[in-house]
Amino acid sequence: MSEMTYAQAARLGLKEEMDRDPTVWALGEDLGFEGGMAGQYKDLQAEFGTDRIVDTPISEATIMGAAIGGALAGTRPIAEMRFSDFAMCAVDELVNQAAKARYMFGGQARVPMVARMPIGIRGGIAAQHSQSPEAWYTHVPGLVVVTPATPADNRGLLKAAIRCDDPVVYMEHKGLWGASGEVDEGDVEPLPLGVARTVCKGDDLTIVTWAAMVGVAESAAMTLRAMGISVEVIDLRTLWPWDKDAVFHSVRKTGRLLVVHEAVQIGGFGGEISAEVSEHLFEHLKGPVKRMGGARIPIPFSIPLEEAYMISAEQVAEKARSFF
Amino acid sequence: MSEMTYAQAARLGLKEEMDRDPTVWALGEDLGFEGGMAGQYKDLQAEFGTDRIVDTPISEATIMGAAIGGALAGTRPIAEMRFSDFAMCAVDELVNQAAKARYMFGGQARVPMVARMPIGIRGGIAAQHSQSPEAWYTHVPGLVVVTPATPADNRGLLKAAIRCDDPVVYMEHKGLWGASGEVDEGDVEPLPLGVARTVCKGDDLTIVTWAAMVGVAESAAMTLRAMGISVEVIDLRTLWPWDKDAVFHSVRKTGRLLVVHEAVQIGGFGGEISAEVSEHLFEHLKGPVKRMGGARIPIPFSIPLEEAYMISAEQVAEKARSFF
Amino acid sequence: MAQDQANEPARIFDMFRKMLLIRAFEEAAGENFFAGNVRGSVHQYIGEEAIAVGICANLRDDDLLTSYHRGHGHSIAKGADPRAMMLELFGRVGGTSGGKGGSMHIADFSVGMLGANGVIADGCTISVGAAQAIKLLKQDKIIVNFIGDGGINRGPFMEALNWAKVYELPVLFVCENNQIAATTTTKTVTAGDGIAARAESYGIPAVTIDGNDLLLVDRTAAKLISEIRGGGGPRLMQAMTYRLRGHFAHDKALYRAEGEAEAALEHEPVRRAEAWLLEQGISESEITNAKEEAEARIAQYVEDAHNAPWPDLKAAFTDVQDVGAPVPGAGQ
Amino acid sequence: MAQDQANEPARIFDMFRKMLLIRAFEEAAGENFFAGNVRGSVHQYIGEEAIAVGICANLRDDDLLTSYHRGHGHSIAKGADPRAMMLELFGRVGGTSGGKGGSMHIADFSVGMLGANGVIADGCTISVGAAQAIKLLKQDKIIVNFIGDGGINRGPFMEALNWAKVYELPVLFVCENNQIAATTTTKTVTAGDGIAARAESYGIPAVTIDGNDLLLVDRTAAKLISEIRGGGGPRLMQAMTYRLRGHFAHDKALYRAEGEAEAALEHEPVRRAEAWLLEQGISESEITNAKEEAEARIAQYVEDAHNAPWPDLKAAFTDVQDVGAPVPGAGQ
Ligand SMILES: Cc1ncc(C[n+]2csc(CCOP(=O)(O)OP(=O)(O)O)c2C)c(N)n1
Ligand SMILES: Cc1ncc(C[n+]2csc(CCOP(=O)(O)OP(=O)(O)O)c2C)c(N)n1
Ligand SMILES: [Mg+2]
Ligand SMILES: [Mg+2]
Repeated sequence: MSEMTYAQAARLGLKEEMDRDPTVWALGEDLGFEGGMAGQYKDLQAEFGTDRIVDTPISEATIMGAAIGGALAGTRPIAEMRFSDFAMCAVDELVNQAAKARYMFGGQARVPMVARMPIGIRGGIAAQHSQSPEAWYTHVPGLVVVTPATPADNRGLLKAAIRCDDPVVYMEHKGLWGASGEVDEGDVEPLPLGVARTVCKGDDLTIVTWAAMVGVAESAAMTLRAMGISVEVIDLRTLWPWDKDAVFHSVRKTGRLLVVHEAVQIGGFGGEISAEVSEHLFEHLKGPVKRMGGARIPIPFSIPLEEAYMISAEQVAEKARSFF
Repeated sequence: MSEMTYAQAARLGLKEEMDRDPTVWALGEDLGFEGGMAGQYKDLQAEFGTDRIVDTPISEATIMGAAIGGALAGTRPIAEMRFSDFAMCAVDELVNQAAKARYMFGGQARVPMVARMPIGIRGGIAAQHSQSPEAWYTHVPGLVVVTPATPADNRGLLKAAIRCDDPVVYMEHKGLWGASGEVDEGDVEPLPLGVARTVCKGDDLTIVTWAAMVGVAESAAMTLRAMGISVEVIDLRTLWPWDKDAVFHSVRKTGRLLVVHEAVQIGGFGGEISAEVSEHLFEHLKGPVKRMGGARIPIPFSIPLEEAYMISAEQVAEKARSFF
Repeated sequence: MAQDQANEPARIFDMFRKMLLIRAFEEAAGENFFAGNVRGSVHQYIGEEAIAVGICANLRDDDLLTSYHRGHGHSIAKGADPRAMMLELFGRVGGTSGGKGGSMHIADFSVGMLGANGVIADGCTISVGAAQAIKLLKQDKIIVNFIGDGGINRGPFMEALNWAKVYELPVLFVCENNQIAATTTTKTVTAGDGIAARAESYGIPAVTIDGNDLLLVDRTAAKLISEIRGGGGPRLMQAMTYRLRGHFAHDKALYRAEGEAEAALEHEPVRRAEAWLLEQGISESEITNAKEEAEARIAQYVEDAHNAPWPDLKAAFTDVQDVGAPVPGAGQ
Repeated sequence: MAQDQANEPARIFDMFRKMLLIRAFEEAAGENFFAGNVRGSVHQYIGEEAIAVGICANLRDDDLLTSYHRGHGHSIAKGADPRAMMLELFGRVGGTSGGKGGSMHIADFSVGMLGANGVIADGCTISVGAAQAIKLLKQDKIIVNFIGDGGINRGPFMEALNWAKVYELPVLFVCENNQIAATTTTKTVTAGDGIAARAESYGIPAVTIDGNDLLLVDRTAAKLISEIRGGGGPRLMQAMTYRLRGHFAHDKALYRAEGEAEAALEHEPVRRAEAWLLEQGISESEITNAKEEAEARIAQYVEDAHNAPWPDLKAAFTDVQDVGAPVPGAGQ
């Protein structure tokens, strides 16, 4: 066990996979010297060379397209997009090509690639650098969507994403880069995709969440516990596939569900979870499924406005209390 | 009143707005000779000139970006994307620029443009030409999302979209191009955005839908009526904003809601409607809100496979009967 | 026709047979589109056959190729099975994609044909990435990327040009300049001196040739491909040609000047290759036989396609992804 | 420095004052970033001031301008209020965007400054569309689009070049070539002879000049802008320069060869303009006064920014859209 940050853990997972499999490579802007926005690629170019940690022109469409081509031709590329906002410059390649190639070609092709595109707010980077569009990609057949919340998960899930034969949209949360946690360096196996993590157990209310909201929900759960409300917090880890078994199991027990995400609430993935649970566990519900998501506004720059967008543990606790 | 097709009605609406306002113009591929994929621009270049019906290079990013620039500089452009699939080549411009400019610039700017991008299946055009990504744009603050279902609406809503000072994602359904209906040419006012249309009244079940599924739901409703089940079908017309009043009003009456859309069910806009209704009308519901959407697969080419993806009136009727 | 020592008549006759096969395939595809047997859209390669054939004659089986919406000819030239392709157009079991892709998504990975494409210029960025994989895997393959003259104005293609040169990748870009994009004369929407000048501005050597001259395409391809395989980095060939039919099978191409298409027949590649072969002493009857053979083969494939079973509905749910296996929708 | 009859010292001195104002603004922006008063990111224009100032001196108030992430200099040069800009960086009421945009989204539509931009090259496509609007509205304005040397490799910029020439639009593209993109030497990711050669391949006349030479920028801009305004279609200017600071304020630029930035100081535009003015008989004290004045103004704006109120939380919900007014989220 050692303590490391979320970014360092991702770097570790990437390095392990690059050591293990010579067909793994990464491409993106400023990966060499800069080592990625948070050091996720630090010193890897020195170790693996410029053909495996490729510094690219500012050409997002081609970063994504090249990763697809690289995958079709027998390698496992990681397309680094820096921000999920910039990945919008390559949505066509991701959605029209990566997600569909296997299907359109009747199974002749596989696209084992990772489209790495961090999400979330990180303090004043405003409307074009703070979005959380994970819901979009859950809606796209062919894609896997991963949203790690802890250092250990950011290693284990990245490893799983790299080994996955499907294209994976891998969405680290920028606000978590510096968060630290225990990582068991001895345990080198990837985590399974599609398996949620129960952050804490509880009987009265289930909170389903992911990414940076996991910590927020966890601290709300602690507050609520002190008030006598026992909350089960589930970190989905992967949004597609999402661990319906774990969520259904929990909701059957608690009878109450709150879904919390940083992304805009309207059209967010919380709607999917709410709809599924409502449709299939209607008889088990003690009250309506509730959602907490962001306002339908671009992310404002000014810190107090940005904070107003964000969801705090207090607000989660308050919303949770509205169930009782 | 005269009978015309959905495509002809759109052309009429566009022509009326171009006559009315010299700052309205359209840009896209093959608008001049071809007159658009379904004649929506037929002969308008001859009438309004090549500066107002602009034939462009195959440069989707710039079609969208130029429309934004045109809007910022005082005109009302219509960016024709041909397929919502191709509009994915311009998602960055639409989402990072058009949707956010007004906000990021603190209200200094307006982006009165229409991003026209037809959705839906039209018989064997396969995975890259058949998608229905309307849910994505409902999730993007700043955008209005319109999905007309009838010729009259395709005229009235297009006129509204053109006059709207916000960027509007205007999604005709390709499968409806040839559908005909009555259009009152005398009534030249735009339709209001955000106001649903009650297709037929009923007391037992509410079906909320849009675009090509409106006709399917309507015929299911007829079947159900014969069986003694009285169904209210609501055509949302605009997905953002969606007419929550109309839907809530209907569900308060019927106590049952089925949402039907052609788009992939997972992550689709049906989840949003289901979640909202479940959360706010829980006490009025006689059973769980149900959804019907497409499988989470790319759209297959082969006609029987494509048909297997589609939702029929029989299937809607069957699902509706499961409420009772 | 360009003349060359290496162009032995027998070799060219083989290439000619491929051209005939493509032509017959495309005629049949069009007819069956009109008959309602082929759905969606069909973009015929009629009049452009010499390019695909002349280039692919210089490729190895393990070389790669990416195409665009007009991809039947490239597929056949690269060695894809035209029977499986016809079955694909009919949407049947046994089609190259089992009926799930159709005309615009023809692919045959077993011969390095990585797919036609419904989105213009997306094959370009895919190609440069495949070329990076080739380098990483220390293979000596190359990849050919075909694109239309309308497609050159999409940003991803221009990015790909820069990219290919930056990493000195083994890519041959082939712009099939039929001078039109759907209904638009590309000159009217293409600034400057066209794709060759643009490629050169990225430091990519570019040549413009008569793409309807089979021997010239062959000879030029041989040279460019050997340069690329020798580590010379990317090259671009602009092959001038003419689309003898409408943009797709149901387009009557009324936007053309009267007589234009008729006049173009004189320069069309099959006729020209045929004339050259006759000059070389191939007999009329050999040519006639070759034509009949191509037509008979394709007629047989059409019949096979008619008789092939429709895919089982379960097929709609396979080949989506391993993780998060497909979720049926309301239609199932 | 380039010499010209039209370059009267007084006029140049005015431009010099603008440069000083930009420099002082950028120094203050960086300091306040480090002090935690300015959040997000700050991309300083230090060392590149002559370009924005030399070009905007040749623009009319109603001409338009679009910029990229390094947009403070362009804004001030075009006439935006640096006080409102500083308030914006601080996220306060009175900022150009009321605190909602920040450094990367500075805009002042009242002087035709249509916005900095956080997404590279998106300003390019916006610019050509604005130019189409100008034509449609029969105005005789022009638009200037600034872009970095790293940005030229994005497809939308290349599409925009083609587009501008196809429609002969009144656009001046200005590539500020500081030879680096974040930590990447752009030469290593830019094939061919660079942007001037590329622009020419689209038929767009292009010039490359020393962008640190204020008089030369001024003179070149005057010529290009008059050509554009006269209906000559688009032009491109590549202005060679050097980014004296890190990519953003918190980047120490350790990837640079030692001594490189120090050596560059000799060619930096403020010092060179100053030398020229001294030669023309402007006195040392006039220069010192100008510097002090610029610094004092900016210091005052910083103080104003500190004292300005934070926006009311309600402001987060305005300016989103008229139809489908913003829906509060869980945070409210
Ligand atoms: C990104 C994108 N935009 C538009 C289209 C629609 N489209 C299909 S073919 C075509 C014309 C292509 O012309 P060209 O590249 O010259 O190829 P050709 O058809 O002449 O072979 C267009 C505009 C598309 N498929 N993809
Ligand atoms: C589409 C996009 N990709 C990547 C980035 C991240 N990014 C911001 S600035 C920058 C470097 C830009 O270099 P250049 O264009 O030369 O401008 P300079 O910073 O040198 O002024 C990068 C890669 C971005 N903002 N937008
Ligand atoms: Mg063409
Ligand atoms: Mg630079």
